[in-house]
Amino acid sequence: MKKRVLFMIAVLVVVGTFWGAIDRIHPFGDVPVAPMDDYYIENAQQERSVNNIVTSIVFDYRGFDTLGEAAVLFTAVCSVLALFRKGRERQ
Amino acid sequence: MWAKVYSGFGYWDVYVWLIFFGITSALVLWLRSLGRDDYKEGTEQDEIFYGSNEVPEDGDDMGVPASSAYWGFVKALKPYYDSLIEIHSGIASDYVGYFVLTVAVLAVLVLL
Amino acid sequence: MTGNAPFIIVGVIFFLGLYAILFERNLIKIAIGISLLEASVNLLLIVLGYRSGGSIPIFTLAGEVRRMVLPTPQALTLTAIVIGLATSALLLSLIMLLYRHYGTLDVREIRRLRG
Amino acid sequence: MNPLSVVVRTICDVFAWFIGIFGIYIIIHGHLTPGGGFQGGAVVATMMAFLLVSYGGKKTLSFAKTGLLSAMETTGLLVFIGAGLLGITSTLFFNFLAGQGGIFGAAVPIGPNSGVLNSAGTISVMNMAVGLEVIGGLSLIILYMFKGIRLFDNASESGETGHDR
Amino acid sequence: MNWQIHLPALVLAIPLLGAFASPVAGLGGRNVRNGWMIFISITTTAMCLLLLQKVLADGTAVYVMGAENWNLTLPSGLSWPIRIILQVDAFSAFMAVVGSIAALAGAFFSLSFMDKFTGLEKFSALYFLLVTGMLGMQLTGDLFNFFVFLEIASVASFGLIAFWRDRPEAVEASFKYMIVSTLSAMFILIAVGFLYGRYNAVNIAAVARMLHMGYAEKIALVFLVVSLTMKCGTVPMHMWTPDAYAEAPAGVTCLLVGVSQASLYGLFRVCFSLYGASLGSSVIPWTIIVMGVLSMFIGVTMAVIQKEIKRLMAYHSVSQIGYILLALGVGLLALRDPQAMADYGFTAMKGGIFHIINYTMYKGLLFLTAGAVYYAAGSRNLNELGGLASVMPHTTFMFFIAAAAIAGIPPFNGFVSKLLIYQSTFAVYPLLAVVALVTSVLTLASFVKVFQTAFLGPAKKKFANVKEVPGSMLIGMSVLTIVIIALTLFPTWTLSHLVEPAAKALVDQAGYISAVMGGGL
Repeated sequence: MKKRVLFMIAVLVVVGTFWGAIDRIHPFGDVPVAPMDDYYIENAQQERSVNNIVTSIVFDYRGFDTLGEAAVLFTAVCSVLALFRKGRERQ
Repeated sequence: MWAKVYSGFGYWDVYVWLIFFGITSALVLWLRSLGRDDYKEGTEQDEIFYGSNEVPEDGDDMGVPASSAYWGFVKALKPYYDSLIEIHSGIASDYVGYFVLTVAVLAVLVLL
Repeated sequence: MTGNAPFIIVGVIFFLGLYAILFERNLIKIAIGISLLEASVNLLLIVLGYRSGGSIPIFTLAGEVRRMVLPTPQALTLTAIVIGLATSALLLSLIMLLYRHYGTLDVREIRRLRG
Repeated sequence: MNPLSVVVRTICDVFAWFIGIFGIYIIIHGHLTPGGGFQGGAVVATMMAFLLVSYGGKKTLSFAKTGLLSAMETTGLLVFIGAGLLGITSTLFFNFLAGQGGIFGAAVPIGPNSGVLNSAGTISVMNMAVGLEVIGGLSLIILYMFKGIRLFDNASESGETGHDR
Repeated sequence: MNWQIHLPALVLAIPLLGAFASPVAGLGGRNVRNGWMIFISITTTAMCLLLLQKVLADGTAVYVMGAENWNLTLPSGLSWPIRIILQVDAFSAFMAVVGSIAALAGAFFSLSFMDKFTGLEKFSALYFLLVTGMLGMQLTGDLFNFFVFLEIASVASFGLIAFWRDRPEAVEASFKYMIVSTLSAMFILIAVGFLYGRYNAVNIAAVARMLHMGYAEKIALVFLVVSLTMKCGTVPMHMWTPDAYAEAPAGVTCLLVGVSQASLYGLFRVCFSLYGASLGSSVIPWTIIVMGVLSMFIGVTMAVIQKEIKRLMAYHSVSQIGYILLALGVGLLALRDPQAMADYGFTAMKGGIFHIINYTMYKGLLFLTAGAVYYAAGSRNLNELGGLASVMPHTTFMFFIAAAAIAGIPPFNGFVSKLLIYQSTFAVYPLLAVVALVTSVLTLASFVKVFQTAFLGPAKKKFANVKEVPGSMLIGMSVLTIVIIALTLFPTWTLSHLVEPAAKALVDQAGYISAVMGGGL
């Protein structure tokens, strides 16, 4: 019981600090500077001849992340298949 | 090749140690070779002395189980071990709780 | 106009997820808690990248507006969502196996490994 | 286990095929509209869940070949990493097809436009590869988790003793 | 064109290709699958060694993914990176070599060890994905990319720990690890989100150049530090470690030790390179030191009372992680003070980094020998084992080497790194060195117990037909034994050629930043 109270206090502290941090990043809807994203918006279309900037980031500028993402999905598939594999018949 | 590892306070040289180790083992082997010459292999001198009891066939019946090792140490530290084993409760949400607790404590410490 | 309401929602969902993981006994509810936590983090990323009045960062649909919301958080969130999906699938499979082995979904009774 | 009502099963049966077409549309138009390989693949994989609902496990498992699905998955992944590796004349993941003409390399006008389908270079190749992978992978997950439920019935036949004596 | 500039990418692409093609290789039967596993492992290790050689010769290697040119870190006229950049300094390359050697040994070991299971093509795929995740965490220079690879490693390890899915404990261990690990991954993602929101960049070097401590940065630092210390199994978040390490197949456990080193790498990359000089107060260094001391002591005291051989060793890995955290925490404490750095800080960092390679090698070997005992005797319970030395002489010999090394018996490599750690931490606060010494004594005590009960003693009847393990398992163990003996005989060479460049690279935050931000066109 004492442990539960302690954990509850900890959760409240973590949520409080978390909220305090996001509150101090920048006001909602008001990004001060965004050089990296502005570069994408300006140049993605002519550099990579693609209309969808998000796709150009996902598959080109950060394509390696997407490879990792596909690998995570493959990992999950392999794990699920390994967990539910058909086992050897028991003698 | 013969350089030493300096730690700022002293040094470590593996070759000096190995030479020392070789000399010591030579000395020990020499001392051992001076041992009793009435020892004969394959006689009753080889028999195991088991408290003047019959030596059991299976090794399972002699020998100390591992959980009895260091029982004095464990007994002396019993309160410490009791609290430790209580912490390792095996419940997954407790483990998450300790993680969150650490985050909370460290966050408070850093922000102070 | 909305003020910081999206941030507050992120905080609330984060709290709910953390609460579910810590204080719920049912394994399925714990899995739901983890999904909630993932949702809150994804929402946080998206909210961080919003520019008021910005349009979708896709030229096919954007119209003539040149003020766009930041595209990077959306790309990061796409990745994070797929990772969360993979984790959930594996987590639910493990819960199925645990139920098969232990015959219970109570997290307090799955404690053969302790000490 | 009782099957769902006939209304649900019929609707699932009808909509499964539309969902499949819609998912493939999302995959192919990944570089023009919101969506892409992952989203479209997930939509297509929903088809498998719908089929499970409408036809039941035994029939679905009889025509959904896991070998084919896993081949789709592996093919998608290998095409994806292959498309990345082919760009290694510059760097790994270099978009060597964009703007080069040909089937993937049409140039697009700058600024808002209605889109050119055969543009974007390796991006659309990767979209399709990932779509293939996700279709195979998620369908496999759904099918195997469904099979996992049935493992409860005959648990004795699949045990592995492993290293314990 | 010089192909060696592509080495950082190839190190990651090769095991990934190996994983993706594993289902194809699995169609060819047992020999093709095993050959594929060995081929990919050896190639990866060779690539890592080449990478280390290149990095030591040419300095930090940078590789920009998807740009026209491999060193185009900053597009023309810009001062911020827009692509994923792999950044390999001496520390990264060192860690990659350590991890890939552990992976090689584990791969050899798993060939025969896993024969009693089905679904082995999935096993090899998951194994290579785990290797990829580990190497990716060590080589990447991008925060979000780090998160992605962390997740690859985590998800692969969940699957591998639960691979023996008919053993309830294995599934349970995997589940517990999964809950805690997913939560920590979410915290890491939150921290990345904070840093992105503040600086609109996810590259480590770019963020590090702009970073100044504010509220959000402090919270991000806390989340990163706690999550990553959790991932390497530090008290008080170590409870998943004995479960997971004990229940995973032995070859995988050997690799999991390497993966925990990757988390450790992430921790120190965050502390030294990302925050570094702007860390401000000494709360974080002292936290790491205190966590290290607690890990050492609690880990080893819990290990003394364990009955299961792998669980005992897993508790030891908690305590050994404590040594590394202690040493590098002392280094972090001395970071802002050049005098202290010269006096004891650099020695502590050398000791800690030397301990990383020592720890991975002998702990991997210990887990492999435990797996060999389990394979041959069919039991992990120390109360049942006994008298195995006469029937498994090679395993016994290698176990002896590893146990002597972990206990810090003088000629072995464990002693050298521990000596450096003792003497440098003594300068900070004598009690730290005392705890480290006590831990070392207790380590020796518990390994005497294992050696005496499992290997020595009278032969037991139920182990009468136990034989030495198959050759491929012996090869896997010998790889690590040879590395341990080499580290023992040439500590000076190792320290000056591997450890010192790594320590220097870790301390040199400006160099890390300028490798990305100073280059470009």
